[in-house]
Amino acid sequence: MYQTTNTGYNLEKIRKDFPILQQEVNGSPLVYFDNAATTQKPLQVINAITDYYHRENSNVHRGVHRLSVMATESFENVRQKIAQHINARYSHEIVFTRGTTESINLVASTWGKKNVKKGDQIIISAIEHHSNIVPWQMLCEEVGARLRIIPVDDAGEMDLEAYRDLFNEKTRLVAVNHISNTLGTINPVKEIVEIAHDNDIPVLIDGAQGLPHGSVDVQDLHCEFYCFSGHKVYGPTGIGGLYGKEKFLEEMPPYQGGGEMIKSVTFEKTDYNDIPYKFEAGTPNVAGVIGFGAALDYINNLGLENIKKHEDELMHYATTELEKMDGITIIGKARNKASVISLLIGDIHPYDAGTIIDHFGVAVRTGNHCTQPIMDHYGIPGTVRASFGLYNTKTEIETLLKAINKVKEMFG
Amino acid sequence: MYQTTNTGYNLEKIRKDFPILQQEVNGSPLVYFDNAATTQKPLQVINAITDYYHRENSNVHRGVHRLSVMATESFENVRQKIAQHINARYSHEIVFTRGTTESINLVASTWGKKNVKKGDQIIISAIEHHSNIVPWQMLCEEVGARLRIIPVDDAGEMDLEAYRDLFNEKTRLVAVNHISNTLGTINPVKEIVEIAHDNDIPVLIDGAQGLPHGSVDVQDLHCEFYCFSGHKVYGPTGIGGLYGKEKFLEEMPPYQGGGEMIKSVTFEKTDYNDIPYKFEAGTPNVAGVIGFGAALDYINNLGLENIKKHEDELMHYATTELEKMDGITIIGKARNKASVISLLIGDIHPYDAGTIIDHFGVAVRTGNHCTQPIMDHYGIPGTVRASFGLYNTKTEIETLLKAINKVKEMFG
Amino acid sequence: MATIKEKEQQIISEFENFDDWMDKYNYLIEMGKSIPQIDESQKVESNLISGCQSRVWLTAYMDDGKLYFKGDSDAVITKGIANLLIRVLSGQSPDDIINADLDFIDKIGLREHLSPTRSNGLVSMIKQMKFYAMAFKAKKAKQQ
Amino acid sequence: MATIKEKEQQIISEFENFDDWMDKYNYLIEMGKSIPQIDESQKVESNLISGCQSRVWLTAYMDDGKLYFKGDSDAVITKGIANLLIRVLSGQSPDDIINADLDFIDKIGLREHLSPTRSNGLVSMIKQMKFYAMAFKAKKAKQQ
Ligand SMILES: Cc1ncc(COP(=O)(O)O)c(C=O)c1O
Ligand SMILES: Cc1ncc(COP(=O)(O)O)c(C=O)c1O
Repeated sequence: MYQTTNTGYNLEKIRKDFPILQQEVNGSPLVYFDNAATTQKPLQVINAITDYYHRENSNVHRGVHRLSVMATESFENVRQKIAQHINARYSHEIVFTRGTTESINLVASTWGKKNVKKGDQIIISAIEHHSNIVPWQMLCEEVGARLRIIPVDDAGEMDLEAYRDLFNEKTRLVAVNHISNTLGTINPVKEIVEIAHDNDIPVLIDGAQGLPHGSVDVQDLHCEFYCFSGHKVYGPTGIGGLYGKEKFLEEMPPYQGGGEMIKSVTFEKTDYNDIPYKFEAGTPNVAGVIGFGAALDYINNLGLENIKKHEDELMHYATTELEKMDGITIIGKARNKASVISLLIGDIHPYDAGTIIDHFGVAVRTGNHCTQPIMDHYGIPGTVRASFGLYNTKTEIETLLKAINKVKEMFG
Repeated sequence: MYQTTNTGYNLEKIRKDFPILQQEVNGSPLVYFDNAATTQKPLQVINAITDYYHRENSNVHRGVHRLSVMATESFENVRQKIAQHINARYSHEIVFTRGTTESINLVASTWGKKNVKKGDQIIISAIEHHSNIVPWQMLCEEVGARLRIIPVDDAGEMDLEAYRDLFNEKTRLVAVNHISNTLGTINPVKEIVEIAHDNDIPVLIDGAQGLPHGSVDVQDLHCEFYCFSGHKVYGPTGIGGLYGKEKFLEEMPPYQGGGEMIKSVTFEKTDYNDIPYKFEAGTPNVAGVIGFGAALDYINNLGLENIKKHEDELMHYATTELEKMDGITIIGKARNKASVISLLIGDIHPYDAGTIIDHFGVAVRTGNHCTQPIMDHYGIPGTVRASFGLYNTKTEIETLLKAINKVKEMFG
Repeated sequence: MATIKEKEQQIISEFENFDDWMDKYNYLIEMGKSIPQIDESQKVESNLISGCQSRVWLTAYMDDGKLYFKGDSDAVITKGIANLLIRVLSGQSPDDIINADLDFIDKIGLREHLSPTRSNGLVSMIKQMKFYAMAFKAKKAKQQ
Repeated sequence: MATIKEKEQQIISEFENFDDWMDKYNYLIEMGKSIPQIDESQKVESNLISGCQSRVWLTAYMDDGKLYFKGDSDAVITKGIANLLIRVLSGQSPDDIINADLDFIDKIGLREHLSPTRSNGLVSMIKQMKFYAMAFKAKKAKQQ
């Protein structure tokens, strides 16, 4: 039924795993193209959460009773699973957080406050999500440091020559995204890390869009930190993680204070726990962690390469078709791109376009996608963004094209 | 079937709402008495989460497409529901966090860093959870302030006279728990706030155990901050909240940086969003919020008074029976107590006791319950703690008593 | 001059003519395009109500006890809805504006555009209109 | 002297006699109570392995190429299991201790007590025993 050259990738069967896709919106079948914002969840993930609450819900760590032992084991197994998934050396290099945003803030407020001083500089790029801008801005403001920006060309690629020139004796950190949520650019993070390491500077990678679109190997990348969100990779909301090299995590001061992150407490003196617990104060999102583990199982079962191949196919099809249409401008044309397409329809305002497209049951995102600086760079208020996931189809793209034609007609 | 004098409280029917309670542990029916650590979830909550993922999962705020509009409405409705539940004046006085621990850390790292300076003092009590000690210790260490401790007597009650005397011109904040998770003491928070306000000092209440055990009225309490966790009140893990008086939230600097919490971003200058969004960076735990809302509906349907009456009955029954037994010491005998019983069985180590009790299918908690200072006060390494929830029964208490007898026999 | 309620009713009647959402939006687009409401020179920061999705400009003046509004937006649909709101509220007394509940938006099926989280600027625009009404009322009270 | 594997097998056989968990724990309690392993004077901070649930003390000395351990705990069950571990590892060579996988604990059904998150101190105790073995081995290598 669904066209794909990807043999062995049973799209029809896969779509059955996602109950939300069976839904109608405004009388049309839901076409969900807002995957860069958040992905839908397969039954395997939803059921893992339900099962957890039906069978082993309990507070983790330190309990002697059966439920607590079971819940703790499931919880720690997922930590190990994530470590394997991104090829971390140790599972204690994985810290659970609410998501990418919190992971970046964690590093800014612990490693950052310890290592970034007045007059220092932090390098980010012109194509970062607000979550990888504002924490560094806040840190800079607090300690009196400043941001240096890697420029991005009109295709949406970072200028690595300019990047090289940004380093000086005041540089303390490089923080860049793996894949741009707005333009889809797959950034050359390995090279970026190499250049930083040539200058003895550690690198944090915002992997919010990296984890969903291919395999990640933190040892191969050699990055010091890698941040990610469960909800962007078919897992639950409210859970994500921070990978940090052991040595870095060890040396970082603790993050939030509370239960779990301490060894002993008196009013005079508190001993902090070992990593990763030192950074996990309070009752964690146990059900979220369990669901995250199920999501990784799900994509690994499908095969990361298969998913990538499918998504690339959708992107190339959509790109080709859109380029045939009059008046469509695709924003972001990097050579190496993930399945995200940002576009403008003539000079029609994205809000107008999105409103009409929604009436065709197609969920696209409009606006600045939390990346205002790159919008300013292009001199536009925002774009219409379609981002594809593992369950999307060419037929759905045809619906989008139809909706775009209608937009042109109505506002033409 | 289940004895209760609480007419209209249909325990049999209620228990059917909790699938986990149908489970066996070690060949015996599960008796879950670890409710102060976390509560079990009714089907109504689990289903709300499932429904959310089946029907409206989407990233919230700013989306123009249908799913996003639906998810955002559901999400914001829960904010309103929580505001009503604790009688906040405005729903924008509710900030979503991961839980109590994060709520306290949020206040410490925003309000705290702005208002607490070198030489200043923060008042907490001797009977706080680590989550209401360590964040203040960390703040004190950073800025050079210090903690002053309200002493607690052997019954587990705070000494209000001593409390009054702790105030001086250096006092900046009072942070105390509503109900002790270790001893069950219901603290006179309204009086504590009054005394603080007489001294013009704001009060933060750690309501982790307050929300599950009766109605909370923040306007009546007049506290400036109230912190709580969803998972302790029959809701999901990974979600909680902070109530803050509008004026206080308005004046607080932002917390984490990222998407959602900003109005506009350039590399030179960032404008922060209005409350509560200013404090909610990144994609929130949307499913968690939805489940939290369902949990509040659930307990409100049962009736907060009914639940309290039932729990009190269990506690009095257990207390009376335990007092009849030889060699049992109940730790914490406040006049005003919630359904938490900490005890020692002779001089048997809590770990030994807990291990045996677990073999009867009874989940109790052993250890210091993240309240090490109060354990040090009593000079004990920990206790065995049974804490009752809305679904527990007298029959279950009898199983616990049987298990305790066995412990005495085995270690006697 | 028709009252707010009468004007709302007028608009509801107009919208009852539309068979489907497309006609409705075409009408809004028409309104958004055809009525230039505000001078370019007035599209300045101080008149800007920023929404995250679209931007709205609003100006107001008092004449003979009534309040008059002009508005604009960079998005056509937003502008169309803004114009409906202005049509209803412009020329009314501050008291009537303060008390208007504007539920016609709901009735003509555009409620979602007025969701506080849609951030097209319209919710803030209504707040701003009521704020102007309160401000003018207070000023008048002082003068008397 | 029996090897580690032989001693493990011995303990497994002993535990096979028990029909139910209660007998097993009674035996552990017996062992925990009857064998005072460590001098009170040695129960000092530097020998303490703190778990969150129970505390374990451990000392070690080398004699004729073999490593000997003494241990204690404030919880009886922890002490009983600690004694099983000591029985198996005490008197063995550093190399054998370093390589021991101690899966008898699993086989006699006490695995959950050795979960890293149980925090009774036993996991840290095993780590500490292996650490002693490595340290003594390194010292010996240096001396040669
Ligand atoms: C009194 C008290 N305060 C704070 C907390 C911390 O709550 P959470 O772990 O949900 O952040 C708890 C529960 O562990 C508690 O009982
Ligand atoms: C590139 C990028 N970085 C960071 C984030 C923030 O992730 P989250 O909202 O899950 O914290 C996102 C998603 O919104 C993103 O796409």
